[in-house]
Amino acid sequence: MKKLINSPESVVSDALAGMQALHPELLRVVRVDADNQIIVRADAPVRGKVGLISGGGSGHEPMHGGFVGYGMLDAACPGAVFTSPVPDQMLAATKAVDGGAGVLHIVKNYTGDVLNFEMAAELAEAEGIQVASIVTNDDVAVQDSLYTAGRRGVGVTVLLEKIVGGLAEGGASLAHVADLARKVNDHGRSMGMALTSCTVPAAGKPTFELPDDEMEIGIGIHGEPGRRRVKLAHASEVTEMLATPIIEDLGLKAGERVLAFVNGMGGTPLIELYVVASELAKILKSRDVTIARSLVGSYITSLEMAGCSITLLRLDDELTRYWDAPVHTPALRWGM
Amino acid sequence: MKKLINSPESVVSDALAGMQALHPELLRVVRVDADNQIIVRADAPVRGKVGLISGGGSGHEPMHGGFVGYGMLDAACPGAVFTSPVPDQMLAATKAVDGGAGVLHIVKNYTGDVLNFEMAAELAEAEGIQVASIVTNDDVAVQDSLYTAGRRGVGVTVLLEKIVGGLAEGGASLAHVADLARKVNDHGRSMGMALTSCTVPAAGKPTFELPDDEMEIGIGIHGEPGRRRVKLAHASEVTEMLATPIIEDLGLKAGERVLAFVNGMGGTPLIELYVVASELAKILKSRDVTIARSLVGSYITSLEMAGCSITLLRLDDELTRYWDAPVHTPALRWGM
Amino acid sequence: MPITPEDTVRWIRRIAVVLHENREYLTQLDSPIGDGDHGINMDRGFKAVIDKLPTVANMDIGSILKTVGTTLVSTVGGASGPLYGTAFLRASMATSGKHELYEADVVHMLEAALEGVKARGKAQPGEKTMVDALTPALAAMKEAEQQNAGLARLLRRGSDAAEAGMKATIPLLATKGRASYLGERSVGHQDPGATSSWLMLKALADTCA
Amino acid sequence: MPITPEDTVRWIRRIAVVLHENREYLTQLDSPIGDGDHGINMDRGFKAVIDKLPTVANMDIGSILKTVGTTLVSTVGGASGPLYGTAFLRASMATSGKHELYEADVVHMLEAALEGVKARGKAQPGEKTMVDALTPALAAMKEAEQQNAGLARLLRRGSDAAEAGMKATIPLLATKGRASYLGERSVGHQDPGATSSWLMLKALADTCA
Ligand SMILES: Nc1ncnc2c1ncn2[C@@H]1O[C@H](COP(=O)(O)OP(=O)(O)O)[C@@H](O)[C@H]1O
Ligand SMILES: Nc1ncnc2c1ncn2[C@@H]1O[C@H](COP(=O)(O)OP(=O)(O)O)[C@@H](O)[C@H]1O
Ligand SMILES: [Mg+2]
Ligand SMILES: [Mg+2]
Ligand SMILES: [Mg+2]
Ligand SMILES: [Mg+2]
Repeated sequence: MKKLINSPESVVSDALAGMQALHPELLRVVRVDADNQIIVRADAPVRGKVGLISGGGSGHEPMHGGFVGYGMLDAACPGAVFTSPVPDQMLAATKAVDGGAGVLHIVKNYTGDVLNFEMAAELAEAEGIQVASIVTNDDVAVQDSLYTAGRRGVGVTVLLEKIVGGLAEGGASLAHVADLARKVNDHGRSMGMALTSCTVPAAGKPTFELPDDEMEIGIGIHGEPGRRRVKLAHASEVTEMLATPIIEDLGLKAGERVLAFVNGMGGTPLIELYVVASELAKILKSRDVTIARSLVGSYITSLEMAGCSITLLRLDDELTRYWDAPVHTPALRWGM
Repeated sequence: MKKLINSPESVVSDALAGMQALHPELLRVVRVDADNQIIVRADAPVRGKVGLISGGGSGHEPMHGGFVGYGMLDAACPGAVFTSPVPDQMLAATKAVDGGAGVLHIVKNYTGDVLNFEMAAELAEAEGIQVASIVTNDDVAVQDSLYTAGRRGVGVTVLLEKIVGGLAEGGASLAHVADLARKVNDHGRSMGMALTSCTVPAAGKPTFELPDDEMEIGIGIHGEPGRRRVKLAHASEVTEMLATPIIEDLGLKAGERVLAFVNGMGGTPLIELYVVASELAKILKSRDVTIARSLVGSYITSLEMAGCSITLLRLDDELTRYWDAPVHTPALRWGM
Repeated sequence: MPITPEDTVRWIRRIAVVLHENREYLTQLDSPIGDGDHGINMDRGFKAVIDKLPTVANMDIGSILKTVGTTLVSTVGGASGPLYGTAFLRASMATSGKHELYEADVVHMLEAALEGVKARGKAQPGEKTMVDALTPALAAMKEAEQQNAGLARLLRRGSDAAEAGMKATIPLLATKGRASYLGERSVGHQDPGATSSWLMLKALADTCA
Repeated sequence: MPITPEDTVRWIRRIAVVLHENREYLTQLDSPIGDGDHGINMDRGFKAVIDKLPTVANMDIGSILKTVGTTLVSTVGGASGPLYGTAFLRASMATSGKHELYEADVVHMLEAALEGVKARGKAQPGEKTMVDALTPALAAMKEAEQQNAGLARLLRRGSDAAEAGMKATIPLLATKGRASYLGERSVGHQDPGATSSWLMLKALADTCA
């Protein structure tokens, strides 16, 4: 296992110490108990503002800790690598960011995340804090049916945290913030693929083996195998495999505008993401869909996995306005 | 070779097409001849402003193309992967950005880059354009002696493009801009290491083989082997190996302020960079050096190489002011 | 002889040992159809439980199990944290104030735990989860209780039924948890949560043998 | 028989073939002490040269070599682009207007090319670069000229000396170019640029054999 770490046990807390040391103006890392910490916006709680918290396993950096700051999240709860955080963290985060207007829990649809956030919400409400939850489920690789735990929450989560963060900054109510969160989730779809597996530090070896001439299509973000394994293909074909199900599921029509998010899984360099972006632009152009906004980079990752995901978000004026709103976090910054 | 590309021949032009498609408001990609393109700021040439151009082999993304835009570069010349661009590109870029105030060539100290930029400067001057050059050489892994081609230009190049871009935006003269460029280069030092090699698409296999229990210390950014090969070590030790030579060479003293730049080589995820950042913060703290500004992420890369580099830039008010100045490029953005 | 608080503590300690020994195995089971952390999660949780045990060692069984439950909730994370946490919390409610557990108490305790898992996870038998180990275990214990088989035999039959249930998850198509994302590819693999459930029931049978 | 424009074109075509055949080999040499692209660079450059050749095929030798030089500058990049580009441009100046090259002309041409490389690259013999193949080649050709060895033999001796010079780069410590970054680790490897220089001179000797 080749990693820049001190030990599998300390990787999360060491990385949090690094965030604290390099971004003291944006966030503070707060100890919840012996094993757990949370990342809280430097000026939290902001009076009268709905608090936004999210969380999930570590190993997806910059999500979520890298999105804590003005115009995005108020706190993030990092679990062990690929393991949902525990309710204690979510409760502590909820309390830390409640400025009296209630708290939105942004939860990616994985059984672990959902169950832990559920327990935390019960505990927070018992303490008199108003909590609303949005469960993101944008991954078209998984069928939302009785026979699955539902679609996974992936790339849309990042866009949602930004857009809803923009609204919350203006002092909107919890109900309004939760409504916009549902709208963003409804307007976006994603799909991902992997060229290589990744290695959970505590496990010490790759989660799955992938022959040199094969790739996984329809992966999540936890080093899980995907829906199917196929032979390596050109970027143009890979992009087609990801984009077509998204476009069809969203029912994108000629003349519509989207935010195109080409995301790296952690080990894929930017040059390859731009190759995928170029293929995606061709596909959208052929359908007369306009890329009105874009995001290219590794924002929701699976450790050092090589691969990418594509997220398309149908834009209207409201979503565009809050996407463009100022943001200042370690990983996303503009307008200030 | 597992890469999201269409072919080794088309990887650079495909990626440029992706940049053009996703950032039309920031830049335009211009064809120089059958094989070569350049990336030019959307509103170039800006009248009365010194034009900043840089360039080098591709495979280091986002550098340099990702730094084209307001407050940073006016144009970038991407060569084939890890191969210096040709003088035709640099000449075309120089002409495209000359707003009458002259053009600064930002050159990393590699024989190929230096020689090609030299030829381009001769050609541009023959056409009556005022050209100044800065050759960055911040890599402390290489001794600057009669027995080497001199120190390589690495991480400081990114910081220099940002800081000097900030000054140029305000309408400073070519001489003033070149002076600040030299100052930034003098104030910064870097060193890098690799956990894995990388694969040049046209070569199809890793540039070097590295056993599972070894790493390279003192690498450049072209998949070259480093100064020495050592056994894997903890992040704390790796950080020490990189930071100490930098600190000593810079002669950093207690009470000084630095910009700390923890850079990923392309295949290393952010969580590991923050682990390194945390170790770096400890080392600097123990020497009473303050991290006044920071940059963490993969900004000057070697394709999908796993590894990192550290750059420290001694800050004063002037450098801090231009670092903080607004910038809007695909890869760095703030203040607007 | 009934199960005492001392037995309970020995049981929990044994679980911790067994899960630590099976850390790699459970993680390996979680790799093809999950995210390769189940063994790590459970080991982390029961390590924390062991640290907490001294504070409750002299209390009633319900109090001991409550500490196990809250500690698992607070330290395991993932899907298994809230599920096993809820299971032990419900078991603690069923054994609240008790210093002795007889056959009927054990059945009642497991029934409460299983109901907790099903409610929290919205899970039914046949979905390739821990429920598929716990459900037959409960049925076997109920039967043993009706047959007055005695506590040791009751626990052994429960453990054996859990093992059979665990093995029976192999051909199942997962419809809950991470494994459900794999669709048909989930078939042919043993569920890690069912496996840890069996290991815990086996630890109880071994403790009271 | 002197070298004619037709010979020159055949020489350049032969270089293109040989460098294409040795693309992997040169790239491999460039991996341990460089960045693994020398074969790719040279192949790209001479492919472009071949495309341009028809436009100058009927001209004097200087014009042909000038086109080779400018094309290399415009297409190779890296260190070798400006260096070989300069070499051919200087060679073209030395052969400007000529339709026949005799022994002395060839020596003069190579001398100009080598001076160009040394000036552009600020390089001296012994630094583990292409200069270490070109320098002994020039010396050998000069000697052959003084001995009136004849053109074919002059070219062969030049090529052989380049090969020896190339091999002699193996034990050298690099002090120019990328390889110099490696310090002591550059020892024990053959310089890729010296190798391509030998291949080009060998192509000339083979063409005029
Ligand atoms: N909805 C559910 N109901 C009951 N058990 C479940 C449910 N979802 C998952 N499980 C159990 O949890 C186990 C996985 O636990 P673990 O790997 O620790 O968590 P995660 O899936 O979050 O990584 C599965 O093997 C399965 O037995
Ligand atoms: N300063 C120099 N003078 C002469 N030749 C040089 C110099 N620097 C490098 N070379 C030659 O260039 C060769 C490398 O060429 P190439 O790999 O194409 O370029 P790059 O090093 O830019 O990748 C070396 O093997 C060496 O022979
Ligand atoms: Mg997990
Ligand atoms: Mg090169
Ligand atoms: Mg798991
Ligand atoms: Mg090279």
